[in-house]
Amino acid sequence: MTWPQALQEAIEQFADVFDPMERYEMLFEWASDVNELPIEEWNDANRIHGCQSQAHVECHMEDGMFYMRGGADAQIVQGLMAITCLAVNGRPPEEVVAIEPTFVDEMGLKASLTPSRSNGFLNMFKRVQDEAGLLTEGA
Amino acid sequence: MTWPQALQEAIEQFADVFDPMERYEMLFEWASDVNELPIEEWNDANRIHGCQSQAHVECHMEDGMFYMRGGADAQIVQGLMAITCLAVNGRPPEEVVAIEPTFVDEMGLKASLTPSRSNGFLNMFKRVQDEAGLLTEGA
Amino acid sequence: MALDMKAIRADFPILSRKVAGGKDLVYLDNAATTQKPQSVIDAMTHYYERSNANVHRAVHTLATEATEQYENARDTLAAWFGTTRDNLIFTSGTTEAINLVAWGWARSNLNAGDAIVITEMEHHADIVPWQLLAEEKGIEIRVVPIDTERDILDMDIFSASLPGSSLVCVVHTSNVLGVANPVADIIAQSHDAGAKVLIDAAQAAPHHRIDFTGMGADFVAISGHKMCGPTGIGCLLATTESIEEMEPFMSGGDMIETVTMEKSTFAKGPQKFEAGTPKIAEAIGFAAAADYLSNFDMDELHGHIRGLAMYTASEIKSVPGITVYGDHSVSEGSGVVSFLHDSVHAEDLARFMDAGGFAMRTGHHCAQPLLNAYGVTSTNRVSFYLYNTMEEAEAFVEHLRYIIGKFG
Amino acid sequence: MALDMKAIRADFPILSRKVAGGKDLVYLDNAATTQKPQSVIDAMTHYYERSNANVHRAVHTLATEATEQYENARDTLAAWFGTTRDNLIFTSGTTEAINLVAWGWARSNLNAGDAIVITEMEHHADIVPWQLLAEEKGIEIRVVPIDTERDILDMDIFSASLPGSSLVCVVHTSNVLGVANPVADIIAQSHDAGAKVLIDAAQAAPHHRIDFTGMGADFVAISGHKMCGPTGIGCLLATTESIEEMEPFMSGGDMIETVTMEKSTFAKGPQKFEAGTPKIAEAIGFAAAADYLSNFDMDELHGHIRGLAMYTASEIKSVPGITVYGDHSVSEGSGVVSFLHDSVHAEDLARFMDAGGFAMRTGHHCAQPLLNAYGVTSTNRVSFYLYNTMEEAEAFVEHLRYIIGKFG
Ligand SMILES: Cc1ncc(COP(=O)(O)O)c(C=O)c1O
Ligand SMILES: Cc1ncc(COP(=O)(O)O)c(C=O)c1O
Repeated sequence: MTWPQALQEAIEQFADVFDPMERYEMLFEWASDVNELPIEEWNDANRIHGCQSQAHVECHMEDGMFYMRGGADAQIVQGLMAITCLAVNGRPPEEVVAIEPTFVDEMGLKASLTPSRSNGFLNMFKRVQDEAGLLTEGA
Repeated sequence: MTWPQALQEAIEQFADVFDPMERYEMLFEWASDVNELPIEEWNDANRIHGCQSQAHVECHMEDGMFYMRGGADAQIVQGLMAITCLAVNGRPPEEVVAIEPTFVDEMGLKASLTPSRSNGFLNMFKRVQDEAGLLTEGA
Repeated sequence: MALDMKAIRADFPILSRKVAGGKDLVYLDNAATTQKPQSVIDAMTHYYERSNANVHRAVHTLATEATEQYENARDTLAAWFGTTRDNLIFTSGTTEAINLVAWGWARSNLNAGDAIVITEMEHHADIVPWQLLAEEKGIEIRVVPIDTERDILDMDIFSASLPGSSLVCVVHTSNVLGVANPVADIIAQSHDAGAKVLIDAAQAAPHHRIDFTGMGADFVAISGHKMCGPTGIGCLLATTESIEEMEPFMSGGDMIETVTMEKSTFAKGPQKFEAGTPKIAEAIGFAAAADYLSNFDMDELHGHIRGLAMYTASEIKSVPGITVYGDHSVSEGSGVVSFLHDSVHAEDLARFMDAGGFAMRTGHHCAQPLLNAYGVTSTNRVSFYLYNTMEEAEAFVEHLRYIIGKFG
Repeated sequence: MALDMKAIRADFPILSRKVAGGKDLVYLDNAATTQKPQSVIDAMTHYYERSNANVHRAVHTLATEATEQYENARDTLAAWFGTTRDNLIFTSGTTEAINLVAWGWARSNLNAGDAIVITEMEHHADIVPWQLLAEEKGIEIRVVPIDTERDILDMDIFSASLPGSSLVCVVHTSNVLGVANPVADIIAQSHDAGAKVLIDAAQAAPHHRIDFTGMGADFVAISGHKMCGPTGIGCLLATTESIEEMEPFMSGGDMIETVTMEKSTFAKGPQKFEAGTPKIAEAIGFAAAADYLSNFDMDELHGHIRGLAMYTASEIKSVPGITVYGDHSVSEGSGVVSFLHDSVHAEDLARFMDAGGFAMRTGHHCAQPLLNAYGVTSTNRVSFYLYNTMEEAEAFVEHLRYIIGKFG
């Protein structure tokens, strides 16, 4: 899979880092300026279920392209959402639906995912794809 | 524990035999002429419970000494009963009660005991000792 | 392509063991439990030495690895058994799997007046839970007898038992006779009659790929230890519909959604029935067993095993005084041969065989009603598995002849 | 005599593992599950490589060895827990042990109008089975609250709950707070009131010798995996009287005396509750764990572990924003320290600690009602065991300070 420019850069930068603490710090740097969903906009409808932390995601179309914003009370989840934004934002929703979330692996962040399959990042990613699917149908 | 002459001889003879088939054959030789309880005398009262095979034991006193006879439908059980006769017969019942049934080990026949603790040889031996206990009290 | 028996045997460390004063072990008690390949033992050791942690809900590295290995094991086994992870509930074995159906499904879905069909061929694990439930709830138990002339279930009585029944519980392959029942027909007839079907596949799963979806049963019970896996693990395969109809059985941690002192709500799917710390190493070992078996063509394996059983059955049948139970000419079934000699006591025979290095079983095989039907209380039983060879079968027959000749 | 920490650590292969990009593993999730010494792993491997066979009722060499090892394991464990083999029922863990009391004893001995006393401090395993039973049978559940100021059960309410109750179920040592309850007093009061007592010793057995006879409880539930043993095994200790009052729970092979299609009769003693092929390797591994612990003076071990917990609790209490739950000044209890930071999310904190090599747990610890009482939904929890060192505790505190300093 070829990733959008910004994500590709992130992946490469992460590849050189072996210490997971450093990786987190880098994650927060990348995350700091992307598409955060402010806490005022968190509600039951955009809540992702099955996460240990609170996590919310909002998706919409802009000029025929898919965009998401994410918000979470845990910093790492927030960071992963930001990276996900890099992967999906500005793409056609049909592409979003087809993305494999392997970029998290490639960035060496897999250890940061909640281990239970029914939880965490994959739930979030699936939710984003489901919403992209709906937006495709709407189109 | 020092064993009666006959049992001691048997133990020594068994000690030289490493093949379990040979050991069985030797067991049957030793067993062939000792104290068998004929099938006509088998009844519910002298039946030993908890054996896979049918086994019966009859105990009595003769000149103040303990004697048992045993009968079983399985040849090996019959053999073990015969060896037990060598260990206990002609002794005062107080001694019988105190005997540890280690002679079976010493003869390398342990593998021939039914593995479940609640079964087999140990049940039989315990029954013999219980009867010896009763006969002690009676004395 | 012939099986490479030397390579297969080298996979099982125990097979190089000596018994009975230096004799080669010939392990012929596989219907009771099979031996474990090195890869299964190693999978568990590796887990304990590298990744041991409690699973679910934790974020540290070991817990992540343990959870992944445990849940991957579920995927591996679900795929091996022709189903998905949402239809596989880990249990401690076939016995617990059947009890789970009895307590978790039947107890809350059947009532006085309902009927359960079982057969005379069942293992105690597929009889006693139903008797206890029937007694408690006033459920009727209908018993399909075995036709001891032909060594198969009486299918006429089976069909006649179905109307009005709600659950049919049948053993796929008998652990005493090695005979396989016509499960496709049994399932189809039962479903036509509106009954659910539980298949006891304890003896079938080691010999055939269980295709749960294709088979169409509502419940299938399996033990790991009879198919190269560790002790203490097995599974219940259940349709999504059936899982939804089930009430919690064991309860506690891991199977809940929320707990307050007033009331608890439960997880969905298999998790609802997996209370407490799971059998983590065991699940990993069980999956390693499926991985091991996946190296083979199961039909080829089964052909090999059946060949040994058929050879043995036909050879010992000709030994004077020996009766063989079960029809070994049919191509289905497992690798079991049950027999008795008319004068050498079954227990003596087993010990004499053991003295020759041959491990075989003697007793009622937890199937007293089946033995009763044949008018016996125990049999001698040899049962083959993939690592047994024709040389072993021949040596068995030879030693048996020698024993009978000597003590018969 | 000081503990030889180097030697102890060398007994546990996993402790030499590196995590988080090469850092030493500091395993502080022992209340969830403990690591296994080589001797426990080896005992199981050895069983599988040398003696694996199904137990009971068989006469061949392997079956004899397997039965002996399995039943010796029962003796070893019974002795370790201060009781006899006739009072030890193998289960898959504490959860199954408690369920066995609920389904096997309470279900047939309690009725509508009876009352069961439980506490707010319980693990879900000692709450949910009672709720399910209560709902089914119309039994009353009385809940003893925790005094969150003093981190102990409200013993006045406890005493007031006893009159007319039939069963009292109390956790010996909390898995969240590390606090031990006054079990001697609880048992004495309960018995005075005519109630039986079940003690959940999942967290106590790893730290103290459980002397079942001396303790006087009617039932004690224990998990092997929390005390150096394998997954998938535990036990219920039960008085002879209680065992006699119990009805079968799981049923099938091995727990019966006779089976006919009409009716079955059951074995006596522990066997009645051990249906199916036992957890053979697991029982052997569990006994090896008791053997391993018997190398130590348990009071000395416990002193060491408590020392680490008390040090950690008092150090991190002084970190701004951190709240520690539970009173660590008392000498009883286990090696658990639960805490929360007011701005660093518990899950983030656990991941940041993991990135430093520290394995700790985060969540509700299967004790939602207890956490509710403290007004929280999760805590961070470290829990020490015999192989943890003061250096590890210090490093933990230091890394925690660093994280809070950076992200707090
Ligand atoms: C106090 C307490 N009770 C019960 C349990 C349940 O034990 P298991 O999951 O081993 O059945 C645990 C372990 O999490 C515990 O800490
Ligand atoms: C046909 C059949 N059903 C059930 C069982 C019980 O299996 P387990 O003891 O592994 O629970 C067995 C194994 O003895 C069996 O052969």
